[in-house]
Amino acid sequence: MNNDSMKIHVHHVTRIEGHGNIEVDIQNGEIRKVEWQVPEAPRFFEAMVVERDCDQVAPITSRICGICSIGHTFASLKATEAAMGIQITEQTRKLRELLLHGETLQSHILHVCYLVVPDLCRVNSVVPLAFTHKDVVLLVTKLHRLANELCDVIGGRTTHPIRAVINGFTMLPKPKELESLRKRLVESVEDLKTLAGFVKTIANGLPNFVRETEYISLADQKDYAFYDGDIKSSDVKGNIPINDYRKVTNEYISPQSTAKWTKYNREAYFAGALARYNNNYKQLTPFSYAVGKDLGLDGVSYNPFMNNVAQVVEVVFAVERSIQIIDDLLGNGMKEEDNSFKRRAGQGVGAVEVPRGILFHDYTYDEKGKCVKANCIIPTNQNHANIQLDMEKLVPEFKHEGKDELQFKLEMLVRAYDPCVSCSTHFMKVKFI
Amino acid sequence: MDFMQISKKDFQKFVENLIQSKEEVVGVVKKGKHFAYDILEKSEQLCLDYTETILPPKKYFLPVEETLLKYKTGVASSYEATYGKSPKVIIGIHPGDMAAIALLDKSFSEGEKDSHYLNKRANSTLIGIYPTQSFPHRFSNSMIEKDAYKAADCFLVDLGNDYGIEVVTEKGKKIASAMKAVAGEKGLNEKIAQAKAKIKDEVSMPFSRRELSEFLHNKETHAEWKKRAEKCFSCGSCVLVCPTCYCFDVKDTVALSLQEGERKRMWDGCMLEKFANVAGNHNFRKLAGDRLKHRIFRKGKYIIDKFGMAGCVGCGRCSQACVANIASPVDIVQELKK
Amino acid sequence: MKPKVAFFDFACCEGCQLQIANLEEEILGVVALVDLVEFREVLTGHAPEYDITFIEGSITRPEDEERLKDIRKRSKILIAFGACATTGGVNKIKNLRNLETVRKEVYQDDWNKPHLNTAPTKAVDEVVKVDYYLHGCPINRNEFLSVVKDLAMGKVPRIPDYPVCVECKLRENECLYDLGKTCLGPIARAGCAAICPSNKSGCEACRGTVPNPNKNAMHEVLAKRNLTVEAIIQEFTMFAVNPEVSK
Amino acid sequence: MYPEKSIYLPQVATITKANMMTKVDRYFEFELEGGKDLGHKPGQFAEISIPGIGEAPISISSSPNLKGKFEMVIRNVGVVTNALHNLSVGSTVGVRGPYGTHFPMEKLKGRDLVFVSGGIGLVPMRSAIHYALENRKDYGRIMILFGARDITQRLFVDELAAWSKQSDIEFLETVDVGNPDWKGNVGVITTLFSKIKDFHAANTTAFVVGPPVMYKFVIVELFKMDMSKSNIIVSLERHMKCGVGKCGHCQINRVYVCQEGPVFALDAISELREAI
Ligand SMILES: Cc1cc2nc3c(=O)[nH]c(=O)nc-3n(C[C@H](O)[C@H](O)[C@H](O)COP(=O)(O)OP(=O)(O)OC[C@H]3O[C@@H](n4cnc5c(N)ncnc54)[C@H](O)[C@@H]3O)c2cc1C
Ligand code: SF4
Ligand code: SF4
Ligand code: SF4
Repeated sequence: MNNDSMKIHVHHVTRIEGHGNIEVDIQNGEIRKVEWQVPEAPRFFEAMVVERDCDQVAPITSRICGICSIGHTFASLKATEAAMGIQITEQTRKLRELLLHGETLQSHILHVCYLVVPDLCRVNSVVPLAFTHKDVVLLVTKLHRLANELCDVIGGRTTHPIRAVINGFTMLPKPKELESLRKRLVESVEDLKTLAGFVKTIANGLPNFVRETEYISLADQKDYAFYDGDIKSSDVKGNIPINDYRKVTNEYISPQSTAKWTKYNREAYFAGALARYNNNYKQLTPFSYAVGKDLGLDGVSYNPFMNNVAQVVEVVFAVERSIQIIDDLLGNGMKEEDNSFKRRAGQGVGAVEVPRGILFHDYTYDEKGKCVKANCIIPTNQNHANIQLDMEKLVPEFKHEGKDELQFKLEMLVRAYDPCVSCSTHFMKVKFI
Repeated sequence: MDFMQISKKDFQKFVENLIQSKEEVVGVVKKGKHFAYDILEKSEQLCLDYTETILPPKKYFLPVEETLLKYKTGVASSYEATYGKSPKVIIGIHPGDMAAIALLDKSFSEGEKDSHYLNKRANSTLIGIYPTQSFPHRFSNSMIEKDAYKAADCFLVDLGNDYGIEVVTEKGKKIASAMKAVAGEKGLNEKIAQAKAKIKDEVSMPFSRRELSEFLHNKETHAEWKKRAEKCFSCGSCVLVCPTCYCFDVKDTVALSLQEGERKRMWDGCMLEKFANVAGNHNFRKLAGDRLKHRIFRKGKYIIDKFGMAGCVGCGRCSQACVANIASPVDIVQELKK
Repeated sequence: MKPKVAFFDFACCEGCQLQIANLEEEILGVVALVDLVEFREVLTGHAPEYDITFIEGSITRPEDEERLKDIRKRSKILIAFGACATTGGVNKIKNLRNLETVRKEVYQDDWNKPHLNTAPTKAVDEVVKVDYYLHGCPINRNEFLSVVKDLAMGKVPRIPDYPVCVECKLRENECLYDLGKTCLGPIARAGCAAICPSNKSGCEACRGTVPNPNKNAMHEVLAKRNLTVEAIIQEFTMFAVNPEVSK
Repeated sequence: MYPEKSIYLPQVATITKANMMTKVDRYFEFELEGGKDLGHKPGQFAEISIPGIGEAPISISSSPNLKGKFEMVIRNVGVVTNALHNLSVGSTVGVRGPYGTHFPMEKLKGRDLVFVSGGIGLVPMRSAIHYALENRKDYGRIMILFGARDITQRLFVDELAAWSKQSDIEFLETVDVGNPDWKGNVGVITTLFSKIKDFHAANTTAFVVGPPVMYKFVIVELFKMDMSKSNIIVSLERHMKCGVGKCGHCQINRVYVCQEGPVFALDAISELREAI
């Protein structure tokens, strides 16, 4: 096999959410083309919510992405609440944060264990692992079930939450349900240790590849930020208010692809678990930090594959934080709250950290509460440029390993970002070759 | 019938003891702004001055979904009957619901005896109570006559600080003595009768049930059915909440292994569009008006004619449950009378 | 021989496929019954022909119609999987507005570029024949399991044709109309175990309507709750289930 | 007191013969465990079930005099019937019953009998026809009228041929839609009535079983021939789940078909508007 000339064409990368293609063309050692493309059908969500009553906006935008539906719901509710000057209660805020941790758990466990681990074990899916690593698979399903049940109990459903509405919840979890959740979360800590131990045995399969970039996430004084916070960039001192999100995202048309990409201080930036980790790791709990350290993540890292390890760290963190929040909720006693609100005209931005990174929704409403304008900026979109640049650095570094191995690494790179392509395509520019 | 009495405090103590004895005790509890029968965990949950529960207590004898048989798939000799459990005691059944249980008792024991139902019935003691709260849709007084006493083991009557107890059956006697209820003072039965007489319904059926059955004769072609049906969703809410409805569907389910499974029955309703559908997509009751008519005839005529018992016990649930606001038997009869 | 099963997705949020992953341990039972040959979201692999194909998502571009027709040719049984596939789902909201306006709003100056072309959203059965429907946004996991079991046993899966109110009553919920809210339960197709009303949120008919929805009566009921005609149409078209319902 | 044996618990029967009669109708012979008799009367039905699939009410097509076995003909229309079509000889099924009312053959001794059946209606009718022929001397004239949609829909073709040759039976047959191979009558079943000669309405009992649409027309025809309601017996089909008068599906007005039917004298149901 001639490593000087090869063509890679991966049509629809598997084990990612949504459709993406990889194109590489190397002729006699000259790299002619390295491209990350997204041929997903555009879906037009921003136009779909226009003319809709504010009550319907979050349920519609939740359908942008099944995996981040909870995060989309919250970004949407926060934007609407900001536009209408609605102040949520502490109880609502806590419940939302808890539900968001549920989503982080759901998504990270799914991604790391069902989608990435098969790569590290070099099998085509999690199914064969059910036979070779049955204990681990059962452990993973148990954790994943717990994450789903957390979302069920707080949000009413694992995907597309029902109870979370403008200014509160339609229904509260029963104390008994919270107590049982808490008990199981506490028990799951042992399982997490076992799981981390297993990941450690295969973590050496993560390629050794480094490319420094800009890391963007939310940051909050009190906490490792998920639900609240300002925008933070690793290249900038001090935080940026979320209302200024457009300064950060700077959407532009890439000359090489027609996708709307984003950049801030460099050619591209990174959003997601690794960005959060790099920006906020000092706010992790000691245990979650230690788990990362054991897996080779010890402070800032420029290896995009380490995103998967950062996800494991966040799984541990989410479990610990969830237990704390439940204790708070139970300690204060839950109260039925009035979630009625007044419709009024205004514009507002909502931002949350979803599993794949920072997410912005921005709406304008008329005085009847009807949406007149919407803009959503999705993490995967923010990562496309960074994936492209990583590929451009990775291909020359690894092309000597041969076509199959290079292709495998490229697919693995895409999966490391856990891209949520269907999310991003409502304003993705698509190119067909 | 014996008359006894017990102070409300002692009654609560009795309920608490019953719960502590690890028997399954069911009573009326608050559910949001409404009420429902549920397993009691603490005696304070029990709510005896309620308006009406969302579903009637029949759910304990004819569960929403109930396994009749278990089997290994494909092996006809493996059928094995299962009989579920019912609560030991049910507390707080209104006379209408009690009369409805009497009707179900009749239907499930007449002809082929349905031991799945009857077994559960035999296991439970039923403590009724006369309502103290008005419920705008109720018209039980005009429907049930003495039927409630065919099912009740005893009835409570609110006398202020005390409950008067009408002891109906041996089981009733047993539970009254477990309560440490005392034999009534002189005049207790009059006091009970007076308290009962004070209970008035806000609506009433303009006929006795015999008259109702006769009145409905020849009303099949009345224009009202069609007119009313224009608003009907065929959603089945009116029959699903009804204490005297007992139609069911039967379904086989299997485990994921496909190796074993269960034959189950689940509540069904004649107001649903496909209820009388047969192969070839022929529907014997295709029009909503015909279904509405069937429901009212069943309640107001067929059952009365067949069993001499109330087919509708005037609980008012259907009127409450109908989103279209067309299900009230009283309204319908009033309309037919015009 | 285990039936060969494939999953394909078109325009959607992939939340329905996610429900398969959410089956947890039961997914092992499923893979014991069927041979999963194509499921891009969770496994790497392809096959030329399928016994049972699940189609997720709605059809929004001419090239997707061609892809779908090709899949249909290679599938013995084809199942529309989730609201986007069975009814068009939220993607059909787009059809209610002028398509050019929609495109301009999202893509501004680039709206007319050929690759950003979009056709009116179609449900799967507007393009190819569909054998069975698994409704819902997202689908109900138990319903999925029962369909898989039925097919594995050669049984025709039965999809509920009665309204959500039935399941809502069986769960003994307080009716939302009694709580001063509104709900499409009386005309919406059941199968979800009335999950929204059970969480005190009005049904949005994500499974479409029953075969003969009494839409006039629904209109009347909602109007009595002081909903404007515009608000009623929005209620009806959240899942754009049946645009003529709103007429 | 309880549990008494569940009324929903089937006995076991084995398929001893099976063959396709038309594209959609399959003939079955069953034997109960231990060679027991089902103990049915002509016109009754039983609930046949397959564990994991479900249960369906099916008419018993054989005469009670067929000892140690019984026959059925099952049309493939759905879940259970389809699964029954896929079972092979030797497989077992569950059987509950017999249930329902029967054709009052005892009471009809000495009378003329006219059997009018359309399509699969022949299946329940056949048990009465067999019974009458086995006790031929007990009855006067026996007239059999059978109509099928087309020649591919004819059931029990050998028996039809035999009946048509038998001198003590007046056998008339028609198909709705003709075919070059078909030499017989073409037209709906009511066209056969004019071919009956010397009809003595008062001494005749008519049996009518067929698809829902058939009843109205046949009954009008019988009335024209001076038949009274009390001498017309019908068997009606309805959606049925339990077969024992509980589930409510088969109700025609106040009547449960599984209890007071499926066999009814027409005068007993003439005030039931939903009946026909
Ligand atoms: C007294 C009686 C005698 C019968 N005798 C025969 C017979 O000899 N041969 C024969 O082939 N068929 C007979 N049938 C009809 C047979 O019972 C139905 O065709 C069968 O139940 C359909 O079951 P399935 O599971 O195959 O169809 P399904 O898949 O359940 O349904 C197909 C269609 O039939 C309807 N249906 C479902 N269950 C029933 C039911 N229990 N009764 C009627 N319709 C139903 C459904 O609504 C649907 O429209 C008889 C029915 C009755 C009531
Ligand atoms: S018909 Fe209505 S009022 Fe009568 S018993 Fe049933 S639910 Fe109650
Ligand atoms: S009468 Fe009312 S409750 Fe009953 S089916 Fe019709 S709309 Fe539903
Ligand atoms: S809440 Fe909705 S689904 Fe439930 S009964 Fe009321 S209208 Fe029907």
